[in-house]
Amino acid sequence: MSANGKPKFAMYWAASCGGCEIAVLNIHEKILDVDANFDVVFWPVAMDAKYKDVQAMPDKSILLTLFNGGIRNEENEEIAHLLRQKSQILVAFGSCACEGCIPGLANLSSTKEIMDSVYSSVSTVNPEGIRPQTSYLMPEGEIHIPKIYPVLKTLDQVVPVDYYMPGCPPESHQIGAVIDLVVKVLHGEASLPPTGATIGADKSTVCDDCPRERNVKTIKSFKRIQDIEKVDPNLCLLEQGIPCNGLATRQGCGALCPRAGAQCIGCYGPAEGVVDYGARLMTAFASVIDSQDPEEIERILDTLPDPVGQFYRFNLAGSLMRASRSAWNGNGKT
Amino acid sequence: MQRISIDPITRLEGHGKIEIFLDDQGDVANSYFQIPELRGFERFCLGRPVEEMPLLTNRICGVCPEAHHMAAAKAADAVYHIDIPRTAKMLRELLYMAFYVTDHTTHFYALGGPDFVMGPDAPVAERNILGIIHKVGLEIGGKVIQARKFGHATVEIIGGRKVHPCTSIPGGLTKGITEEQRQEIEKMGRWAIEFGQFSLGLFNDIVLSNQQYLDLILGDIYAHETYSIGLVDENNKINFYDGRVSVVAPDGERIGKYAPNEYTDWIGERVEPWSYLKFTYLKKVGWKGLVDGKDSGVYCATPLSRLNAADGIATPLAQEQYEKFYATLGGKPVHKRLAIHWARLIELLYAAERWVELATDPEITSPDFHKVPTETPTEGVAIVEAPRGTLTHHYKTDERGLLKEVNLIVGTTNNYAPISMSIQKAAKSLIKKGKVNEGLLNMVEMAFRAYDPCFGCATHSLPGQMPLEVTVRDAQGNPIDVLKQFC
Amino acid sequence: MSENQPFEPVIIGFTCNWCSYRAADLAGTARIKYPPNIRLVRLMCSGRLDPTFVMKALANGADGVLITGCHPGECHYLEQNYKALRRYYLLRRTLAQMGVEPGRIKLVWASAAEGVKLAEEITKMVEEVRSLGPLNWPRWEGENGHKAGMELKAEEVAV
Amino acid sequence: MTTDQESLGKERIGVYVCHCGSNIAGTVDVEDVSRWAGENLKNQGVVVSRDYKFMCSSLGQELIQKDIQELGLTRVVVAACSPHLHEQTFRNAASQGGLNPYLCELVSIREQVSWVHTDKVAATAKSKAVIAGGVERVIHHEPLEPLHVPIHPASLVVGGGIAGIQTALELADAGFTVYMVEREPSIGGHMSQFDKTFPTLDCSACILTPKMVSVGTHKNIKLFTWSEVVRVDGYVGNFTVTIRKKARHIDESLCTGCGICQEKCPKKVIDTIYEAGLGYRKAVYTPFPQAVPKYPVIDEVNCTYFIKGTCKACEKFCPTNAIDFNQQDELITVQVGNIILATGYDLFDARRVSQYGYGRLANVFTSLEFERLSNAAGPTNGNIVLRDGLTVPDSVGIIHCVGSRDRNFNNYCSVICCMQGLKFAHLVHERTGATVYNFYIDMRTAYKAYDEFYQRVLEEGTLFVRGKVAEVTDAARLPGEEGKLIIQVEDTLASKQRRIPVDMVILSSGLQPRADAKEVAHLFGISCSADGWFIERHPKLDPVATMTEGVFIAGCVQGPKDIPTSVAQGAAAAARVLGRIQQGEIALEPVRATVDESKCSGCRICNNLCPFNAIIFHEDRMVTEINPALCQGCGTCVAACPAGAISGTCFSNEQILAQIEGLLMLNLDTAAFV
Repeated sequence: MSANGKPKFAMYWAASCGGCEIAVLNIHEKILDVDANFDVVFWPVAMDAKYKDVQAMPDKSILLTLFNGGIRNEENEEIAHLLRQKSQILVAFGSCACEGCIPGLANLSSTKEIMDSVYSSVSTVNPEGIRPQTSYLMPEGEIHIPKIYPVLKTLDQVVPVDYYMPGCPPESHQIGAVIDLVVKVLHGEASLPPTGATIGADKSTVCDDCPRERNVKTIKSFKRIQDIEKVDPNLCLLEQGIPCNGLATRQGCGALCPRAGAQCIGCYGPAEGVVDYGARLMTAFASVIDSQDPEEIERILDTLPDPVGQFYRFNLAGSLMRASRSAWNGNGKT
Repeated sequence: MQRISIDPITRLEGHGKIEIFLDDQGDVANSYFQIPELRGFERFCLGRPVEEMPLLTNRICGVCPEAHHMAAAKAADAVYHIDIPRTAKMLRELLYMAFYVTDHTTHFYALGGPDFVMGPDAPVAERNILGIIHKVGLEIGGKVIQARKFGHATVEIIGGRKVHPCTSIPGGLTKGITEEQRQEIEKMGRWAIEFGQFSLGLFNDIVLSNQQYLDLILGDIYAHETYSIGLVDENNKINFYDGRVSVVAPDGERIGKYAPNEYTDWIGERVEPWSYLKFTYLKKVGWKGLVDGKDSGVYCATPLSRLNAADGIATPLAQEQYEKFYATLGGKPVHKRLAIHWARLIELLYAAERWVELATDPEITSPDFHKVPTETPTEGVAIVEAPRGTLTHHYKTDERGLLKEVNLIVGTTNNYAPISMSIQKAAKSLIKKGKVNEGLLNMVEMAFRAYDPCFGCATHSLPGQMPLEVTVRDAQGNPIDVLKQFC
Repeated sequence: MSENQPFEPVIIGFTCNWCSYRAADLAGTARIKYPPNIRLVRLMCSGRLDPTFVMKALANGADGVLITGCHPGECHYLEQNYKALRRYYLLRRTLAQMGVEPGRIKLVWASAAEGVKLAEEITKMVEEVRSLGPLNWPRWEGENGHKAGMELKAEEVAV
Repeated sequence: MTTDQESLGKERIGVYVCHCGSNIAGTVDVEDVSRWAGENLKNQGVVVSRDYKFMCSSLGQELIQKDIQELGLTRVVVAACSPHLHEQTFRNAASQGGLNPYLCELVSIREQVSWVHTDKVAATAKSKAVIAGGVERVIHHEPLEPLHVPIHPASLVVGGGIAGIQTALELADAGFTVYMVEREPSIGGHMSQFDKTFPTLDCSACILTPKMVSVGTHKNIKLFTWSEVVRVDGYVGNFTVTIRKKARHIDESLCTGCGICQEKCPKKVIDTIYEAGLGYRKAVYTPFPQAVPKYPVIDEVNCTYFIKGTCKACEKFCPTNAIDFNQQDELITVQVGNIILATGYDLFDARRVSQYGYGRLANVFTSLEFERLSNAAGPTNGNIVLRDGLTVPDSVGIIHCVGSRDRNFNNYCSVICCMQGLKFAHLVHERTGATVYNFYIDMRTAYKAYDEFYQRVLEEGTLFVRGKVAEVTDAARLPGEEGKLIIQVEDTLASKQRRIPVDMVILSSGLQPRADAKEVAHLFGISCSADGWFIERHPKLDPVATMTEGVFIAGCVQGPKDIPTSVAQGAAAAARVLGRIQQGEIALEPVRATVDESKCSGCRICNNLCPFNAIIFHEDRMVTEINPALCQGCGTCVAACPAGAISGTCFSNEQILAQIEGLLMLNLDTAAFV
């Protein structure tokens, strides 16, 4: 408890796009509830506070920390450990912290491959093949930039996490709901969910909220959405051949993308209790393939050109395999 | 030798880092602005189907996902060599205008604006949106929230989601809008126009009528004679969604316009071993280092440079402001960096006007919002104007439309060189004989923030804010003085 | 594994309760020999095979995975082995993208009567994987993992 | 998964490693394994680990029970032989000790380790891994109760051959309702076509007809001839079977079976089924005089009225107006608790062995044709003559193993052909005195009194040539071959090629599965072997049950066999069913899938996955449900559910993932250092 008697709140971003922060701003007036009920002690994007101040705090003195962004380098990890140490409740906030999100796809490539693509691109003039160095001696002295991890990690891969709040970004109404809950808890009107629970989302999958009509599914080929003359606005997208991830993706967004005629890309991660998100999709897609003939099955699978991208778009870093061999091979364990 | 390092408090995410070296006289010898993060979208998008790019590249930046969504969708169209239906174009641009209003609002009121509205001397803690609300009154806070709400509402109607829209695909969009939605969007657009005018009024009352601020803007510290670039339509009017990139020299002469697929003839990127971010420059002029002038390839891509690079604005109210802008600042081109804030508000007004134009077009509700690509996908480049600068997406795919090569030049990258120069200039003018002027941080930060640098885009960390801390160290590296400043 | 030891692959085999598991039993009663590198998991049907199991095996240090089931048309549950077949194809493609050679993931049909065939297939696969070399997928649990303790144990018995 | 962490270490687990005499201990260092488990699996909750000579012995079982009681074990892992052998044994032991039987896991270190590996170190290490897997798995086991399903006392018998007849009578005599479905107009099957039966040579009709009659008249048997099963729903104890009763165009309530219609019918049809093409029947017919039921059938394909729209001779002359040309097929559904399939076999089509000339050379006959020839009630009144219907053969060649034991056709032995061939030899000799040659590969005369019959035929002077006949031809090369059929054969005893001219050749064709065996198997949810015979639950120990609860098989449908064996199987199947009916209910393994409705999104991915129709989708609530009684526990839907909403008992994700974790605790090479 701080001087004003209000519990301390912190929000922090590691390697993230900032969408989570925007999503929090998008709760609009509700942000005032946070202000009213919490003493915001650390929120770099919104206010003045220093790493040093946090270090100075007694352990477990922050009640609630929302941590968004993945762990891309040692500095991200250092902060994660610090905030874990200082916080009673640490929430992995948003897809990056929960499961790695899109940046987790970097786990398909080695750091060298990434550097090569970036620093030898068509518009780059770099005949000497210069690559950024973590420490470089300039005439005036040595300067440093942090080393990048070969494999991006999720928050719970570096510290224990109390709650997970999925979504890219978490939908504002869900954030609002969680804030309401926490406030209730503070006033003793509610109790916290069990540790390890996923909050700000429901138990089932996107299909549960999807208004599209659905039938027993069998398909002869997958289709690229741009190749369909007229997507039926009322029929399940997968039944139309569009590889929609809604089946396996945790319920919580309200099926925004399918409602907008676009396939669910899976930003809310796996449903309750699921070990590997991609595996669930894999078997679901395999199940709708309408053939028992090996050649034909392979032909149908050819219409799904990028399985890893399809199944692990947001989840690779949080999956059982976590990374492709080329990402960790050589630099081995991260 | 003495070293000063200005680290953002956010150093620990490695979002930006400034090193200033002093010579033996204690004057600035050199400064380095380092970007210590890299995500590698260019690499891990390889192998993905091209239609996913509007969804994947969204995640480069949560503040301006719409910019990447548009650039990616347009690049994907180009990859399929398809000219999308007029309705589809308009829907995308409409979404984009609503986004522009939202984003410029956020920047002016929450990030850049406070410097002026609250005054450079106001206590740091007050120099934020809440400060503004307290000073100008809750009514303005309400307006700002309203503007963002309306912007997001429109983005959601067309783009399916508030953050990270999902409806743009090769050949158009996955959905159109109904008449009811159109009316709602129009209503919000008309409100946005009023809001744009209101904001410019506010800028006029608080900044332009205040000699101290005016001097600040017109002062020399923030002047850089660089090239300006910006997207323009066939009449050389400003356009955010489509057109060719106009390149204007420091003296105002237009040295050319390039189409998206010509960008590699014009733009080069330079790798420095001490930063993860590349420096862009005009190939035709060449890289001469971080220096001003017609012979240096350094250029700007900001609201200001967009005004400089264009011959005017296609909407009446914004055009008025455009003329007033140059009249007040002594003709084209303007090189005073702080004028970017003003330019931004003019763009906001233009976006609002264009918003209503598009929302009232009879074809906007047509069901003709998508066309199936028929040609074999190969290669495509697209350019849009992101609020923070010209955004280029360049894709090569195999015949199945799977990406083989991806190159991205994002808004803020364009301004890496000028930002570094502004920082160095501020440092040089404020650090003399080893004496560090108290105003340093303020000045550096203002210089810095004028660009509204989005390292979310550039390095994929959180954009906008750059809370700064300066540590002055002696030769042994012991801190002898600590100055800090936060936004 | 220590340098002077030859590489001994570890393969996890998933068997169908009605055919391949019985084939394994038959191989036993007939005293047919095959390498000890395989460790079997009994499922009721190859249709029960969840790709999660395969990835769990690889992520936990297996060098290969053998999936077995009834011959097409002979599934005890009529046609579930076809479902396994489809999953297998998709799984193999996915893992290939992650850098796991197709040779490490094999599907073999073996009826309850084919103890010999099963033994042969196991022997073949062990050699194939041996020639592919260790997969050595990083033991990720070590980092965050509530399984860290257990991993430690494994090391202890190793010395 | 926090639940894992909670359960981890909480359970008290006992590990029991069996020596199985030297079966395991010979290759696995059992003591070391047991010690290792006790020391290194403490984290997992192992509180005791023992080894014992024979765990399955009563002493071994008592050991476990004692520990359960004294050490308060909550889980038991036994490392011994295959679960298929002793899972039940140790589950019982556990429940004797007061533990729910399903909290006991048996892992196989005999069939899967000691018997198949030779390297003792590796085998020992693997045993440890296998046990670690079992321990990790058993932690996630849950106490379960078997499912109890009531048994409907009525039964369905499909196929009215001797096997089916036997089953039906056994069940009916025991006082339970039987529905018998036969595809042909009459029951009786192949046996009704035979003249004599080996080895006793008693008249087939004489022993079969009474049984047919009692089936026809039994108060507990509802007979559906000229009928087929078209649909089977439900599950053991409670099947709903839909039968199509094809239109006979005879009103059975009026027909007296007088036979006038058959006399008056102008349309003669070659009888390819009963008379094997040697005789004729009418378009309205009963296949043979003793047919049960006695009612004839109007064969629409050949009936003039159905072809031309005129005639109706039968209708004119029928004294009871029983003819009904407008009669339609009827669909009848019946409830039964068990199903017995006795659909028999098809005779191998001798045409396929073209070198034997059947269909090309007039006087080459199939075994079935000969049965009709020699049958007193047959087309020739039992006279054995050539195709011309007059000439009595002087010499006859009987070729064994036609289509059997031949990799070009069927690899298996058809069992009956040898004895059939001998029977033919005897009959030919008895009725014509002709010289008889039997050509055989091996003479197979197992079973009671069979070989004696062989001796008898030998004594009768039948000539036996050991060798596979190369061809039968009418192309004479040598004097004395003209107008004869020449049998080209290698006499492997005399080891020389021989050409033997005969007047008549009889092909002792083998048996093969019914042409539609696969469809029938699918209809009843059972499986066929590669060559098409229905698969029994266990080839030795459970020959009449199938993998599908409540569905039994009897007779040749399970594989070639003679009449006594078919009858025995028919009775055996009946006995199994009676046992079930007596118990009134059956306990099923609780290996089932269930849906957590709060997680089910109603995506319907699983809806097309269940071949047993156990998955039901509720449109109203948009959720899927699984009928536990229909569910066979294959787990395909569990593996397929994208929401992870379906879980499967006994093979849950947690159990299997934990087992994998345990199996991989040790790498082979590291273990080698233990």
